[in-house]
Amino acid sequence: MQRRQLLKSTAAFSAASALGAPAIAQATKKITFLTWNLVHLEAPLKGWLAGFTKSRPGVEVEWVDKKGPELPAYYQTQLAASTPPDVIDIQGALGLEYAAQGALLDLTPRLGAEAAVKARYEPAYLSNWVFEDKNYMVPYYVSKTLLFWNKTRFKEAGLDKPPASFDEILSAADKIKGGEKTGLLTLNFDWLYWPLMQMNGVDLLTPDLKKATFNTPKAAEVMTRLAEATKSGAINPISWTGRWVEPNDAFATGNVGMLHAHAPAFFWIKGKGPWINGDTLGAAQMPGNWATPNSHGLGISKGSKNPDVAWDFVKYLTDVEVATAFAKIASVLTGSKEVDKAQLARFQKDDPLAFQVLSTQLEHTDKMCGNWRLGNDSRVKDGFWPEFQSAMLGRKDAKTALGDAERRVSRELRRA
Amino acid sequence: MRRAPGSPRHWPRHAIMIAVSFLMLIPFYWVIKTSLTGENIYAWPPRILPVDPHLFNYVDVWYLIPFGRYLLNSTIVTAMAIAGSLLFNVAAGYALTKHFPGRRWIVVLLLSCMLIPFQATIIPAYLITSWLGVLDTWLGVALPLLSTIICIFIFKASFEAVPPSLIDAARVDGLSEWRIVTRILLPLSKSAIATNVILTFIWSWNSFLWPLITIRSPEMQTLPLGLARFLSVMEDTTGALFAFVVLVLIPGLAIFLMAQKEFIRGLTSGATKG
Amino acid sequence: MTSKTTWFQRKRTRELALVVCFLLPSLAIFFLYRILPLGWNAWLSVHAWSPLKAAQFIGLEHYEEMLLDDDVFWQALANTLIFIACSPLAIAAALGIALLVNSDLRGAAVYRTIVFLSYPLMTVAVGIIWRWLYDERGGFFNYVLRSTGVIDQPMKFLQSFDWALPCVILADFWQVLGFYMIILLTGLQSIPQHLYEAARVDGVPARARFFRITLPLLKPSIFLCIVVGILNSFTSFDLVYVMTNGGPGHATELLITYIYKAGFGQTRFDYAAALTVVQFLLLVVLTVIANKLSGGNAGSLERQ
Amino acid sequence: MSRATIRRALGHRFVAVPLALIVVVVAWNVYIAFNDHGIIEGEVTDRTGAPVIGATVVFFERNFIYYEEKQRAVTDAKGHYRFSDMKTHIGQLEARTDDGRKSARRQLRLWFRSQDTEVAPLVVETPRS
Repeated sequence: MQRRQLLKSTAAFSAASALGAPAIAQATKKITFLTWNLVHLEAPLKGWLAGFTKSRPGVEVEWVDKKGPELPAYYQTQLAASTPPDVIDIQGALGLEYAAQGALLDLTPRLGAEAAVKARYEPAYLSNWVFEDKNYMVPYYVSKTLLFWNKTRFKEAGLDKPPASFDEILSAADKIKGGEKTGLLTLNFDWLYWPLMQMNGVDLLTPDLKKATFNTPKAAEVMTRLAEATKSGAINPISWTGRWVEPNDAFATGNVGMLHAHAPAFFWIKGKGPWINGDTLGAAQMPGNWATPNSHGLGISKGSKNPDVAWDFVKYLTDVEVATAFAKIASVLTGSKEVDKAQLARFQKDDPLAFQVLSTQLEHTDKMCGNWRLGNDSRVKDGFWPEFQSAMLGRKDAKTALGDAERRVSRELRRA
Repeated sequence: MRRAPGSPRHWPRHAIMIAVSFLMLIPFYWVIKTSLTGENIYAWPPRILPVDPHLFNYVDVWYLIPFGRYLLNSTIVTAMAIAGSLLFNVAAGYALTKHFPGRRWIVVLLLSCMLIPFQATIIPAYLITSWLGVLDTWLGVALPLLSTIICIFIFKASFEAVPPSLIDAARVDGLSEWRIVTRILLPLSKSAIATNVILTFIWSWNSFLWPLITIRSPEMQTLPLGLARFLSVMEDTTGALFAFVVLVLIPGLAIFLMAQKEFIRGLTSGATKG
Repeated sequence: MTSKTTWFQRKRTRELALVVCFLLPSLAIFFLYRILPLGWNAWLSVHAWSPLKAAQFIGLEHYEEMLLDDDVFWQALANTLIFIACSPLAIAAALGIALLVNSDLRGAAVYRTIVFLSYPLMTVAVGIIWRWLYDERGGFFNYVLRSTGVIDQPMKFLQSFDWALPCVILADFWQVLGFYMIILLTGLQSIPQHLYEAARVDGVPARARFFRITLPLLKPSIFLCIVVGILNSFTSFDLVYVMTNGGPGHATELLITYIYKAGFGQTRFDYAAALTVVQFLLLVVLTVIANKLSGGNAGSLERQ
Repeated sequence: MSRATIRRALGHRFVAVPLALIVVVVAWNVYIAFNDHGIIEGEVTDRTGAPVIGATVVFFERNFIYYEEKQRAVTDAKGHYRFSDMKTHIGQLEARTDDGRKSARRQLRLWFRSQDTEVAPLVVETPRS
């Protein structure tokens, strides 16, 4: 009897475990491509993957897509299990963090060896992922912030051109506000709001990224004015609480004067705002031509079993043919000179307004800010943003907020 | 006032309960209403009744994600979790009715296991799962749910409720322990079974973070992941999202409504006696 | 088969074998998915580690940082405690409902079902639903408040430092209320009726009956509810994650969301591990206290 | 197993509900199988209801959040147009004539992809500018 029970339970257990089929079979040369929030491009993506494997027998590409917020969790666990996706598409400074962690392959030698490939990319965008003088990622699709202005609202307020200075932004916003109407909206995730600080000469860190430099009377003054404007309704509070949908939707309703956002926002608001056309919407640079990039790059995990295939794949994705198709379908700029030239030409013909918007992305690329090459960007961000947000929403006065922020940011910098 | 069986004053209690039910049902109504309304759900003021109601949001959902496939995955995972947890919990529950050295310790151990937040154990859990080689499989997702503490105690309780004389008699007749469980104890603890089934169903059907981490191939995704993926495509801007929410919730509600009698009885016995 | 005597002689050994192989599967799973990870966390919390860097022992530095100069931790802790401290409200409400439903009310079963209906729902979905209810344009609350003229400007519940946490807690109430109610209901039904009859004969007023009979005898069930409430402070991860993701600022940051952020957002798994250990200890302490308050005996979870 | 027990089993909710579901699903798919040639057709008329010949009908398919042109068709002598093999379930139709008259954009939502549909007449009018 006893044996029978033993058998039974062990049998049950082993049966249960047997149900788990072995993990995904490893092909001869298999790479995994992890994309950031591209599910809506499933069909074309599969096509490009097929194109890649067709010309390369014995190579297999697995495609995994994760939503922005979940992607880091996924990638981290994969790293921990030392099965990282070979090629990853990630946004903004995250790439630098992974580089700092030693998760990414240094692409400098490969880029050095293939000058032609390096020459493809817009240097300013390529340099966004230079960490400690090493290239860790290449541009996949790029964008930086610009100022959308609602011409109708401006006319009402007796204005006819976009603001040329911080003061003009605030005064314009103040003139426009009233009732349901507000003057200015900005995206705030990552560091997208930073031009507002930078145009006043406020920088976050010293050039060597060792010390915090933002706790100055000027910064306090700027933040106080922003907070006041927010209180008065000149700046829409969604600027400090919303992420992507809320600010853009609010602007799409048509009763907001200005939207400080990056180019992809245009296609979103165009889809939402029937009022939008060349006569009603203007696209301009922020005063001082400052802009914060929010680009996607392609990197290769150091843990990749087939780095050469991965590199080959990266080149394939950023090569004219595929990149052009991608740019067309996703209506983005790729940071590859040739592709973007064609893309702009196309828009100039079909959609002048979109052309106007996208052109801003390639102008004044020397004036990018809020893209410090930090290995611990997210921690610095978590040190700074909540305090800034509290100040904007009148939770703390600017001075205290800056003080607290400095304490927390410095702590992170010390730890690094 | 509070509880006086047969007291004539029913209507105030009815009034209260109706109010409560109303409040509890509002979210359901609001989301269903939204899922039925047309394009602009942000129009102010929102209507109490859906504006030109239609079901096309549900059509959109169907084509936006491979709904059928996700449904299948969720169903299989849940089925495995339920089957496995039934087997293991019954066994464990029965074992705990026995007296053996260190029993108390095991109980304490189990109870403290309840206090370990799963979100915080993801990395090791992931490593273990990959070590077991069941990543990206149905079993891999179901595994952590194969044994659930609460249910163990519910079974223990309902087994203890069975008169020992019955068991001894069976033993005298020479029934094997396993047979005693299957032939005598289980038929007497239907409600405990129902509870186990439903609780496991709820937990595995709803689990989000774990499948998110362990599943990588698109064709293995479960419904909650569909929710995440869905959000990422559409953001929360159309009634379609809410249509999807409704579609995700329906199976759970259906199961519960069908089995609620046993379920509640089971919880009852579990809660009081164990 | 075996005769009675030998069965008696070999009872103990056989039972032990049986117990072992019946418990093994469950214990194995708990070991793999609960105890091992916890141990891992405990070990990690005194090391400096990231997925690609070899661990090196650093003693209690993480705990030092956490307790001395991590104000986010303290806020998350405070929020978690508030979250837990609010559960008695829900329990009280559930008790009220349970009492009503438990009486000989016609259609009590229907009410019971309705109240419980929100428990089986997917927490992520619940988060989405409630985020929508709080929405300033399409949301239910703003609609009611504005159309009844309580407020004239749309209320940004989840974006407000003062309202966000209560709002999340309310959503949590909505989901667990039914569960509390069922537990209490069962407790009520296990109370022998004759006690009430006797009390009524002696002319004990209803309130006294409630406080002298119902409440004391409900202790075990209430204990269970409290434990569930405590567990909620981390099972509500999905809820917070979807509704506010800890924001605005850290107004709705719970320990569990902070652990997740520290680990996956900031890639500080070692620090997250330390947080985990602290949270675990916190939960243990709270549970023990709850157990003491409810007259020990783990609410008769474990009866000899 | 007697007929009575079978009937009882069928009557049981855990059997009846799934069975009902299966029946519905099968029926629905059969229906789809017979009606998914992706044919979208209709008439273009002017305000008087007279058919408009040679008008261009543009089909915009919804792409993510905005609509983009997918296919064009020209109305025949009876003012009738016909798209075939339209693998979509949501889009917009608009009729244009060479003399600059346009119809309002007609929202088109189908119950399943490439459902055969007969669209109510598109009425072209001279756009007031």
